[in-house]
Amino acid sequence: MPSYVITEKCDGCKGQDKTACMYICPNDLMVLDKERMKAYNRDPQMCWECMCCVKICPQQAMDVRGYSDFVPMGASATPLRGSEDIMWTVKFRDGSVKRFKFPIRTTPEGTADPLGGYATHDDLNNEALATEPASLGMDAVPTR
Amino acid sequence: MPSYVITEKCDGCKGQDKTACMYICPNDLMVLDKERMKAYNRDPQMCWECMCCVKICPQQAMDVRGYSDFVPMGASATPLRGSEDIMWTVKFRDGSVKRFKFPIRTTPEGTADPLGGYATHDDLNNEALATEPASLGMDAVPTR
Amino acid sequence: MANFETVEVSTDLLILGGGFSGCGAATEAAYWAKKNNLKVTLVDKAALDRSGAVAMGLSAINQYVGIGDGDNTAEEYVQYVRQDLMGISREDLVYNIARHVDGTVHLFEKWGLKIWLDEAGKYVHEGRWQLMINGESYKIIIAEAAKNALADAGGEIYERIFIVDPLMDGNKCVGAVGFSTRENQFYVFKAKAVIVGLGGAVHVFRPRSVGEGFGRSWYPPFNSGSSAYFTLQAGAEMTCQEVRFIPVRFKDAYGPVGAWFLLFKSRATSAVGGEYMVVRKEELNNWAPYGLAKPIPANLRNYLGMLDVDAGLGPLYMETDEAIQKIADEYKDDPKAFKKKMKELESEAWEDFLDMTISQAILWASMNVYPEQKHSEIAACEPYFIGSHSGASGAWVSGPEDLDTPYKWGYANMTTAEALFAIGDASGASSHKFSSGSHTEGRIAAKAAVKYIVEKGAEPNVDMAKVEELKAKILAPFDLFEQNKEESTDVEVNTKYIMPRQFLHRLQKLMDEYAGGVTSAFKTSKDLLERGLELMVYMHEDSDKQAARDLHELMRVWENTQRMWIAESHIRTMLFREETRWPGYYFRSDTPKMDEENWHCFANCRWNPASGEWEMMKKDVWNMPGV
Amino acid sequence: MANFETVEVSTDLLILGGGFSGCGAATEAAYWAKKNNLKVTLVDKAALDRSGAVAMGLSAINQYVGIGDGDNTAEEYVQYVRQDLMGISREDLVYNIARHVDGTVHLFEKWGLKIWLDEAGKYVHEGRWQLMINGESYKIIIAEAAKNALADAGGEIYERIFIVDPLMDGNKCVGAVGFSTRENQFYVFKAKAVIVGLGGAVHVFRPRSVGEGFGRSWYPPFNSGSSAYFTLQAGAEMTCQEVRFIPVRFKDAYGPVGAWFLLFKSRATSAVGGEYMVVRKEELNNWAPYGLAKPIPANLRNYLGMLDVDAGLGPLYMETDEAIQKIADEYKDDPKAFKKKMKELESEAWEDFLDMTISQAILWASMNVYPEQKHSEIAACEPYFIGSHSGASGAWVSGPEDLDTPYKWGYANMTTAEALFAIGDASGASSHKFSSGSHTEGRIAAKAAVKYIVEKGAEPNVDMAKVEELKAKILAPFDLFEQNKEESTDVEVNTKYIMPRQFLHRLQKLMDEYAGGVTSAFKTSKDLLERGLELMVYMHEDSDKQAARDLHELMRVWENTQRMWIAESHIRTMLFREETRWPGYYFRSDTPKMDEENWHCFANCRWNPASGEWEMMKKDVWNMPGV
Ligand SMILES: Cc1cc2c(cc1C)N(S(=O)(=O)O)[C@@H]1C(=O)NC(=O)N=C1N2C[C@H](O)[C@H](O)[C@H](O)COP(=O)(O)OP(=O)(O)OC[C@H]1O[C@@H](n2cnc3c(N)ncnc32)[C@H](O)[C@@H]1O
Ligand SMILES: Cc1cc2c(cc1C)N(S(=O)(=O)O)[C@@H]1C(=O)NC(=O)N=C1N2C[C@H](O)[C@H](O)[C@H](O)COP(=O)(O)OP(=O)(O)OC[C@H]1O[C@@H](n2cnc3c(N)ncnc32)[C@H](O)[C@@H]1O
Ligand SMILES: Nc1ncnc2c1ncn2[C@@H]1O[C@H](COP(=O)(O)O)[C@@H](O)[C@H]1O
Ligand SMILES: Nc1ncnc2c1ncn2[C@@H]1O[C@H](COP(=O)(O)O)[C@@H](O)[C@H]1O
Ligand SMILES: Nc1ncnc2c1ncn2[C@@H]1O[C@H](COP(=O)(O)O)[C@@H](O)[C@H]1O
Ligand code: SF4
Ligand code: SF4
Ligand code: SF4
Ligand code: SF4
Ligand code: NA
Repeated sequence: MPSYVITEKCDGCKGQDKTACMYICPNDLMVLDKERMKAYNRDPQMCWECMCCVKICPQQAMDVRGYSDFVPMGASATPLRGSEDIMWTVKFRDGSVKRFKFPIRTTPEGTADPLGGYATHDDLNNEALATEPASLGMDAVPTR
Repeated sequence: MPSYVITEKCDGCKGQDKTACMYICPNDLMVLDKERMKAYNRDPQMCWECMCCVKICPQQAMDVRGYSDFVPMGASATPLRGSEDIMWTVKFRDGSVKRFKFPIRTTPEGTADPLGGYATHDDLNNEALATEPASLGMDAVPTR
Repeated sequence: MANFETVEVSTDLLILGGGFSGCGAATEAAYWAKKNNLKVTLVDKAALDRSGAVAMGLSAINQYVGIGDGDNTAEEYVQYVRQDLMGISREDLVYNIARHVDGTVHLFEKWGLKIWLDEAGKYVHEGRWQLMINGESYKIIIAEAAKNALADAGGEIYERIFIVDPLMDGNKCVGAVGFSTRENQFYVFKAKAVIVGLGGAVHVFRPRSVGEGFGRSWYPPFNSGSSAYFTLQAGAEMTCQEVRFIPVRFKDAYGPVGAWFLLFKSRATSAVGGEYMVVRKEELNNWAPYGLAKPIPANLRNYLGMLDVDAGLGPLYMETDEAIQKIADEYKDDPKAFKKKMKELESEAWEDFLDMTISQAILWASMNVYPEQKHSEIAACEPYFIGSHSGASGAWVSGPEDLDTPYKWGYANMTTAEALFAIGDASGASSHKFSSGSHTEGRIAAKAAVKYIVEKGAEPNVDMAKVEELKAKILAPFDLFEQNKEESTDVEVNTKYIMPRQFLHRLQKLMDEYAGGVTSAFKTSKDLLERGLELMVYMHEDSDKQAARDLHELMRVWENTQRMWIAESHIRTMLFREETRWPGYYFRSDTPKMDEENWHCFANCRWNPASGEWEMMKKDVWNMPGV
Repeated sequence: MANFETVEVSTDLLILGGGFSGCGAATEAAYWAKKNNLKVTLVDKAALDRSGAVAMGLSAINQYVGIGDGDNTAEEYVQYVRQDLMGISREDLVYNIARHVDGTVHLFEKWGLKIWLDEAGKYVHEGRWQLMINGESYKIIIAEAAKNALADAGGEIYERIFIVDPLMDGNKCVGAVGFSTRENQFYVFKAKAVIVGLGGAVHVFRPRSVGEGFGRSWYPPFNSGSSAYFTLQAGAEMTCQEVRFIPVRFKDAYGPVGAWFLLFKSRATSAVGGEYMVVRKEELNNWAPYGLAKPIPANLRNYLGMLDVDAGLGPLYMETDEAIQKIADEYKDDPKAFKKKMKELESEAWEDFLDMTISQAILWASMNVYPEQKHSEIAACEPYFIGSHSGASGAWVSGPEDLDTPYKWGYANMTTAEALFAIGDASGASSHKFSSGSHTEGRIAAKAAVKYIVEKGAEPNVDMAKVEELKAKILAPFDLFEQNKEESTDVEVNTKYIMPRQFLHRLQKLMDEYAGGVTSAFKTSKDLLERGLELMVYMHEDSDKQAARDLHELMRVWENTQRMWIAESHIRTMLFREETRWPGYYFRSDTPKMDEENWHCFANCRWNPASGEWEMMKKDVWNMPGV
């Protein structure tokens, strides 16, 4: 694939100045065409197909199609990402379909505690990082 | 290079339906933009740089610039084709210039006589072509 | 279906392609047609003045035998070609061209081509068979004669018509179909005989430069395999589809080396300084007898250099400075003559590029290369299909009538499909024709085709239902695009179709990696070829999914499909021939040796239109008695 | 000059890059900054949620030592890395990361990363050091902790700012400059200490796919060499710039093989069926002692496969069907358990792709590959620069303070430029950090940087004239475009400038052909490298001729220039090291053997900002006593 935008489904994120796909693409490929109020991938040749854009699109208006220079036509792998799981629908060239569901995280979004509830210390001069040795599951940082 | 059109110099062949560059390109690359009345190369990646377009342009409005993926910038080889000779100006990256002049034909344009003035015959059944054996400079076509 | 007017053209003799061979055919056909009240029609996708491989010009005529002057005999040319092609050539065809080619060159000279003459007024030779010319307008001159001949005989020329498929009446060719690249017109040509001279195939393999330099192939990108596709679709037998050609050229811009080797007597060396033709002489014993005679076959010259590159001894260099110095040395006592000679040599060196590979001149200028001061890199190009040069792929054609050979089933140069003739790159196993020989072969075929028409020519019986079917197939890429382009916000990324450039990349990657392209160091094997065929099946299916936005893209679509067909015939024939005979063109790692006992023969193939199956077959090599 | 607002940001600690190492740095820095009333500022060109190499997710944590559980010791990890890198690693750095990494992994788990547990509640291992995870949201989770930490400490995050150059005060780094990819703003960051975590480098070499698949690199195309460029411009010493990484992956889509080798115990074989690791075992003797211990170093595993490919035994295959069958056989008496196991294995196999290389799943689906029925091709990818994986390129940094080594001139992970720290792919010779170790290294560097600021941190002394100079240089591509775009009727074909994609093709072609890329079968030599440097001179000059139409293209321009600098350091270091030590990564044909006597050392380089000269130097390898 590179990614592509399904014309019918894209609503340009309702014309917010920052669309979800533009916001997320690690390679800065997605652009909103303000006239049409539709997004597009400005450089499919540079697309890594990480699907970050596909997963985040609120309209499910994005998908990918196999790289034309080595992927035979007709297959797809489409994600549906929830708050705890991601569901995948894999369509084969021969028409058969596989579905998979995988967990994505064990905690509610946004709740990651940087210190993980581990005991901390404030000695800037030893080798122990903030949550160490607790987070190591040892009573001291190994040294020699 | 691929070929390119010098915006200032191109007059779109005065808007004739067939421009000289479109007429001549063996790879069908040159197109006239009717709005701007300027020609352009529609697919530089497919350009062989034969310079047929450059040589025929009545305005000297075409040139080529070295293929960007292996030709360092700044050099050029520009032809000026007359009825008997062609003159080349080769500019080096280091600024030096070489000029060459080569003959292109020994007869006036259009005068080529298909039979070259050689004696002909009309026997469809032997091995001798129309102007043979005369054009061979022998008295018979070799056989075994 | 896209709304295209259908234009019907009826003629007696249809010549497809107005390149070097096609112009030869037209010039000769006009003469015989006029005598026999026949109509000749020539079709080309471009403008005859600059169409085909010689668009840019050439700096040498590579086939001149000089029989009249007693310099060489046609038999000696047969020996030369036999040798250069590792024993596999149609000696009857080579002989036939060789005995006529001098006349062609003499005509060229009359028409206005400037062939270099020495003080004695004799042709200046680049090599034994090669003549130096001022060839910038070579194609214009040859086209002029063809046009004048057709005008005089009331023939017709159709330019900017792209030919796709043959029209068949059983095993007989009765015409061709194509489309205009200028207007929405579908063309149907009906004829009593058809001559195919649509050139060779380029861009089947991935080129060394993949960016803007994609188009810088040695042979032109506008030779797209139309000939092979046409004869394959006609069900005609093909030969030597495994015998690709790989020239060694100045690196990247692919400037010619012939003059440097033959005229300047330059050495080619590895980076460590050894001349690979000398250092690796021993290797030539493995390819006896061909490796041991002179000139050493082009593929073996390539191979010795490739062995250096594989061994990490690259880059390879053409020692231009050394060569020019050597020549200059002869004048060391005469500074004035020296200066004059240097000026002369410099101009010859640059003209060699400016007449046939202008970008090499630009590349040298861009790197401040002064050949007398600094050597330049050379490299093997990607593979090409060019039966007229040192390759051999093409249609299997009937031989000359006056020779007693096993190769006579029809008129000279008629393929195994009746009324269908092949010339130049379109005809196989008659290598080393080059420009002059291709033109000559066109002349030979033209006379034979007229003879065929006079003796057997019947009104073409064209199945118009089939024509409609072909029209629908050929124009389908427009509908595919129009009906699906709205799916995504980028018309080039679509699940329902593939754009021609994308398809071309897919084909080239497959050939490069599985069929012995540059990335594979020109090596392949049974396993690689079979895997390539597996992937080719998907590609073949997807080829119908190519889309086009305009007439130019429609041409690109069909050029790709033509390339795909020659690619498949190439893979199948390399698979069929279980030996390595042309190392330097390709090396089959699983069968690394030459096998004279089992494979001193032609490997022919045919795609059977009725069954859709490929048929592979061996054919004997006939050697000219006493030669 | 293009009209850009200049935005000045002053901070105490500047973290460049919010990938895995940068997020580690931010999380740790926030804690110590808050304690010491310092301000932390993080800058990234993308959105932290999905920025960097882990954007897509990962299916394994590749560094977990398990010291607490007594599974392994940090010293054993040092042995593993020493071995895998053919003896050349900074054992102090490797040890430092190893002793801290378990804590990082435990934090990941707390934050919400799902690490597989067995029935006994212990981590499921893919290999000795590798843990299986459900890692689709791996980066989102790690970024979340970093953001929460910064928010709590009053830190700031700037996204969509592309960092180009360092700001220097003599040999001390006092900040960085870059530009917004969203608005016309030029950014000037002033800081007391700077941590560089801008990732590795991809697209320095030509990828195997050159069409639409150009972007399908194994490591992401958005790792463009920003780290190496930044530290080189700062005049910092670099190490192991010759130690590129080449992974073997499923062909074309580059799906991961780790799970197949380690979890499914799959064999990799040539087309003729032999397992090259077994068939070519003898070859390993030439690379003793490293070739003889287990695990066999990644480069040697590559090399044995490459020998098969060079010998024409390709394609190489991962025997997935055989592997799954073997596992299934264990259940042959229990059909129910068998069905269950198969379902489980199938889902694991597909998740491995869907979590980290989705296009491999699409490629399998497009070829109707059912891994339990059919093997799949594997191949060596093009070379990458990734000091955190099995490569080693990066900055030469100061070691941990509690170890007695010759590598201590500053604070942990400080480069030879004062106040400039390097982490993750940006720091060299501490391979096999992967995601967890890179995050850990960020944490280590963050604490050290805060300590540096507390002890020595002075107000940054920024030369604003130099800033203006940098602004003019960085924005020049806009003016070049605007002032010349009218020259021709195609803005992309111009004699005054070159477009970024064109420049990238030029760089990749040079590296591919002269520096041991795919086309060169990963072989190079003194002569090839020196010729490459000749051409690099022209390219370097022409790099100033890159033009940009918009902010996105301006980013592409500077990514290219960054790649060009890492490319030059790579060529120079391969030239400097006159041996072959990492066959399978690159092979120097003119020095084909390993030379422990002269080259059991680091090859370091430095670009001297004052003189513009490159300095090459050897540095001793320190081995951990008794390890
Ligand atoms: C490109 C090139 C070619 C040569 C050389 C160097 C270089 C850089 N060298 S050196 O290496 O040794 O240097 C030779 C040299 O110096 N001396 C020499 O005599 N010949 C050389 N050639 C070889 C000859 O040119 C070659 O043998 C002949 O041209 C072959 O003649 P022919 O087989 O007719 O091919 P063509 O390309 O000339 O003509 C093909 C025509 O068909 C048209 N066409 C193609 N597809 C079509 C379609 N689908 N529909 C309609 N028309 C459709 C084309 O427009 C063209 O007119
Ligand atoms: C892509 C990939 C990566 C891995 C793997 C497979 C695949 C397919 N494998 S497996 O092969 O073994 O399968 C590993 C695996 O399974 N397990 C594992 O632990 N690690 C693996 N990695 C390696 C790790 O991902 C890697 O070691 C770390 O990510 C390295 O961290 P770091 O050095 O921080 O790099 P980064 O890419 O994460 O972050 C870089 C950041 O910098 C930003 N950036 C870059 N340039 C910038 C600029 N000029 N201005 C501003 N910002 C600018 C980026 O946006 C990014 O945020
Ligand atoms: N080294 C050589 N020895 C013999 N013939 C050559 C050599 N190089 C080129 N030729 C011939 O010279 C002509 C032009 O060569 P090339 O430029 O390689 O196509 C062709 O007829 C070649 O067969
Ligand atoms: N065959 C192997 N033997 C030992 N370790 C391996 C093997 N293959 C991969 N690895 C390791 O497994 C992890 C993932 O490997 P890779 O997928 O090659 O990046 C890395 O830590 C590799 O070093
Ligand atoms: N990259 C590889 N390719 C093919 N086989 C491998 C590879 N790495 C390891 N093996 C084989 O996998 C098994 C485990 O390898 P290792 O993990 O290196 O000990 C051994 O049988 C190796 O021969
Ligand atoms: S995120 Fe989806 S809906 Fe929003 S602009 Fe992008 S494609 Fe359109
Ligand atoms: S797939 Fe990834 S790289 Fe491609 S556009 Fe979407 S987010 Fe960007
Ligand atoms: S031939 Fe010259 S003047 Fe005429 S359209 Fe082409 S570029 Fe313009
Ligand atoms: S240089 Fe030749 S191929 Fe290129 S546009 Fe001009 S005529 Fe066409
Ligand atoms: Na190769």
